[in-house]
Amino acid sequence: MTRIIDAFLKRLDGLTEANIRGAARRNGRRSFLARGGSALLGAAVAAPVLPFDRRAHAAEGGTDDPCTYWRHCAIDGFLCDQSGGSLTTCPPGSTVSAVSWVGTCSNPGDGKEYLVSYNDCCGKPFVPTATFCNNNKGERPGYRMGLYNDVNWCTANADKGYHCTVSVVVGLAE
Amino acid sequence: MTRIIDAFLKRLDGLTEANIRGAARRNGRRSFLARGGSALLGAAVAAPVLPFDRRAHAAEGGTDDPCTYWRHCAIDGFLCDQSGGSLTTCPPGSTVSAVSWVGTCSNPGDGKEYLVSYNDCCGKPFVPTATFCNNNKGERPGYRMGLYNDVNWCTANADKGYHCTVSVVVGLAE
Amino acid sequence: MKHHLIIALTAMAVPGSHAFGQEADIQPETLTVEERISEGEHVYVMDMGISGPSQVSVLNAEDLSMEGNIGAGNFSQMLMSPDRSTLYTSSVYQRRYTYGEIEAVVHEWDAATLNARREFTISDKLAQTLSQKGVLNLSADGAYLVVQNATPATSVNIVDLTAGADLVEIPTPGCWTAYPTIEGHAFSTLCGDGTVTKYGYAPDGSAGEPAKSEKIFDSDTNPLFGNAVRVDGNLVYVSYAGALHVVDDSGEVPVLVRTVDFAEEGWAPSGYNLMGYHEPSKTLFITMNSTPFDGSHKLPAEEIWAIDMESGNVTGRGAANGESSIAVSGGETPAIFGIDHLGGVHRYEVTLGDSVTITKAVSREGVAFFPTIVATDY
Amino acid sequence: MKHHLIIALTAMAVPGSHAFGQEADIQPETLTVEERISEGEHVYVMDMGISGPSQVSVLNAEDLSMEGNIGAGNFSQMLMSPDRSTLYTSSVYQRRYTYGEIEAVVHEWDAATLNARREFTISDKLAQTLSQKGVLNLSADGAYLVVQNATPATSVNIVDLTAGADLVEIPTPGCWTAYPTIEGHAFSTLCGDGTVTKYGYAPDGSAGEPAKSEKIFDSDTNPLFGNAVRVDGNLVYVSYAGALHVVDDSGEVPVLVRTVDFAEEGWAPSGYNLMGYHEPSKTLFITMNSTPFDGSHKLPAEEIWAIDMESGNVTGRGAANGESSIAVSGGETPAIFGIDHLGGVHRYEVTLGDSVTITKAVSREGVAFFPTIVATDY
Repeated sequence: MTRIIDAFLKRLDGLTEANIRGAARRNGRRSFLARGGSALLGAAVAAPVLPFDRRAHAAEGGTDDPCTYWRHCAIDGFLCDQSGGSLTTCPPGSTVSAVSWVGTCSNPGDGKEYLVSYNDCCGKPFVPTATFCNNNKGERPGYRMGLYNDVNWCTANADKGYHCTVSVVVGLAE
Repeated sequence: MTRIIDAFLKRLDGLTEANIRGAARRNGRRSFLARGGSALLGAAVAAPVLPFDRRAHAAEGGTDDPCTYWRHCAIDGFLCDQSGGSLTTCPPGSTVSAVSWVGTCSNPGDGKEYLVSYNDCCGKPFVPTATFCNNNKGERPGYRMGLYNDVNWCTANADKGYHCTVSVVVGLAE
Repeated sequence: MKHHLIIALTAMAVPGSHAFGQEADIQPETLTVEERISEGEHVYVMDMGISGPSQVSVLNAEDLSMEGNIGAGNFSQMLMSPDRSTLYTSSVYQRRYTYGEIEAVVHEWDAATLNARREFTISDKLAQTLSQKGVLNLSADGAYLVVQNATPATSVNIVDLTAGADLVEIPTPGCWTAYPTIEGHAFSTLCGDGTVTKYGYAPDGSAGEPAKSEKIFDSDTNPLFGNAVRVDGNLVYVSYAGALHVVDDSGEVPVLVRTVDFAEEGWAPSGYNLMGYHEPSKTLFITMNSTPFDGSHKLPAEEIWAIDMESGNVTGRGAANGESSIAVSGGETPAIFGIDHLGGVHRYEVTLGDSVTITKAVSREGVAFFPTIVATDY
Repeated sequence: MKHHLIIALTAMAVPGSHAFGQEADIQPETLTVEERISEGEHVYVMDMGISGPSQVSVLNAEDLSMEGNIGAGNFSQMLMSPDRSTLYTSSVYQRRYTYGEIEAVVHEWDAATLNARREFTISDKLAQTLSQKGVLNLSADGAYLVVQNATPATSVNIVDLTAGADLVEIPTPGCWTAYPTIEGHAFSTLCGDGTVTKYGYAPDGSAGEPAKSEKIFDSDTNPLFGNAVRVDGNLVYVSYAGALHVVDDSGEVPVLVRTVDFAEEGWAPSGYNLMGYHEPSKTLFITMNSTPFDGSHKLPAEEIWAIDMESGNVTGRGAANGESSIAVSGGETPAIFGIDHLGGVHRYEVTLGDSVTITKAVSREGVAFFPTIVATDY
């Protein structure tokens, strides 16, 4: 009777309990976070792409939970790469959020800290088969809006419906 | 990953395969159904109530599947009695559909055939914990609109959102 | 892909992209929108929204992976254009989601980019009904949409696609579904009096008198499904009991030209959009269950059967997966796509010949909450 | 309960109720609408809609059975009025459900009949954010709603309830949440610079200058949750690390009057609307987890702790069920209602005294998809 949503929600939150910790705990405060109140507006849009590891996240760390992929360390949303997009592209027919929040994530491949822009893709319904990840490394309430992941970041777009979230590496953390 | 909806939909449809048949098979064509094109508009609204079995459907037939309750023989919707209403009342704050479809169901308690008006309750979202029943005894496509259960019967109301469905006994079948 | 910069945000710095990549070996990634779904073949699965948006999931036909989606209103209908370039939806939006004024909206979606090319409102008498083939169709010349209304009184709305506006509402009391004729400006509808009735209309907004067939079925004792398919120009309906009714609606009055009583003892058709036709092989596919009773006509499918429409013989049977609706692809050899009552999608491979085989190749579970109709772009 | 008779339906006969009951012992049943939920105590559980309507499920507080629901727009907030007669929601409606123009709407729902007494639009800058206590509140005199905006630039919208219209928008850059003061026309907000800042406004639509506290926290190294509760007139915030920050905002400038560092080694608070206060016993309840790390502040609860707000001591701990938010009832002895991250609802019984016990009494699973906030009517 009430099993309806269990499975659905297990996907949403189960991972928070286990997988985040390994990666997240290792990281202390980032210097980026120490810049009082600063944040990003959107990821770079027309810049060249370079050297980031584009391996499927599933290949990472020997787990099949895509939420454990390192660049998702502060994501809160449905994965675009399971919604018709990729780690850095919105699904066809959607629009990129004009604003975004930011995480500072540690790449286990090179040991470096990267700034990750979490943009929402907008204007379509969320995809029920897509995995929802809820990671919160460095996350802060709305008094540090650029670090806050509990708002609809499609809010500044013409079409404000939340579709999914990408994790775009935009630079080194320091 | 894709278990999301399984449980939900199992509730929706599982019953069609098993439980309906016992009750439904016993019944042939009803004389009511033979009245070409005739049907009901809504259940009686201000009439006195009488002798129908008001036992909880769960007590019926030794099964805990509420969809097997005899008067649900042609229902297609979420049960109002699991949505804040009852077998014959809409949940608070909703409105009664102005029109309805009709089934002819056999009451195992007295062996008689009853006309059942399936009204939708309107103006609120469906309740995800409510059981969805899909029974189709005597059901016909929209060319016999009063027997058709695949339309939103809230369509003639001011507020047209589908909320849940009641099964109201409105008379003997003949 | 607009990128507004919100300059009023005092809480936020606004680094240009050059603010990153200070180190020579690091350049920021580019965030873009996928221009289109993959080249190739796809399946469009309707998840009909009752309290929220309807959603069309677009899957890769080969592995059923997710390529994107489309959002529409409540009780959405869906139609793939003959050239596979446009997916039409018609749906209802309520101002307060579950109450309030409604708008009925037609969308023309680019089937590859998943962008709306256009949307416009039509009569809000649009039937709020489970997505089915007989509710939203294109006229033979592609100039008009033929739309089923229900208030619940039934009528058919002719929508002028050039104007993006209603042309004429034609009352069709006691009738349901509207299949455009394969030539001219007319449609046929199935009526409770046992006839197929044809209605004509003209670009000036006039409508002709109904032309009724003889009584070809009995809606009490031998009802037909509303779902129909075109087979070599004729309309093919199927009865609850399992007899195909082939209707020629090209003349002045529709005529029953043939019935094919194909269902073996103990089997009957069941489902919603339960038939699909493969023209090159003249094969009709239909979902079946083994326990016919009064009310079994929507049971999940146990088998999919193939019927040779020349001989009328059942030429193959394959195990099904609880499908409620199917779609059949084009191509020399068809694929069948089924959507089951639990929201799963299944691709079946078919081998043709005197004996047809139907074998499940791929499944993807949990795609939809209320799966109703499925289409392909090939 | 309107009952239109649709007279144009030629497909339908229209029997009066007298058409049935031909036999002496049969009378048709009456179809009505439940006038209200049961007398007694209830829980209101918000299931926040992202792509579709938000839904408030109204449960019986005793056995958690379903008594009815309320539908609102996307990202709905929720507030129970002090007299428990009105449930306010504020939410956003998109014209095309997932795109198009938006309207931000306040609803005043009769908490017993679940009917909307009134609805009106407010500034569409309304924050589209997870339902939380700091976004929608009533002024001390009940005459104004104090509403958090985010575009994402933050401001606070004062809504005149008598007029059913916006009064004034007050920019609050770098600040989040807006808790009305317990007297007068002002609110306090938590700011990224580590202060609590107080803003006044007047019925004529004027707004005062911000009054900033000293720096009471560091948003980098010792952040506070946005969720706060009123404890005997003061605002109580909690840090990620587990220290209560008690702020007196009754004067000209908010003042930190006390901190209570209650979290034992190895434990930290986590959740969304994670605190509730029981005034008669001076007990604060808060959800806790045993594995603090950077990012653990939203983990599902492992325990619920009771803190005596006079002594500042932890007076009880009970096993939790993965709650993300709780509500605490009134009455001499409180009940705690928790909503877990899987959509379940749990009622905990509490025994008061020097040692407080917290024991789960009833659970109901699967009530919500995105459970966000919970309230009681007692």
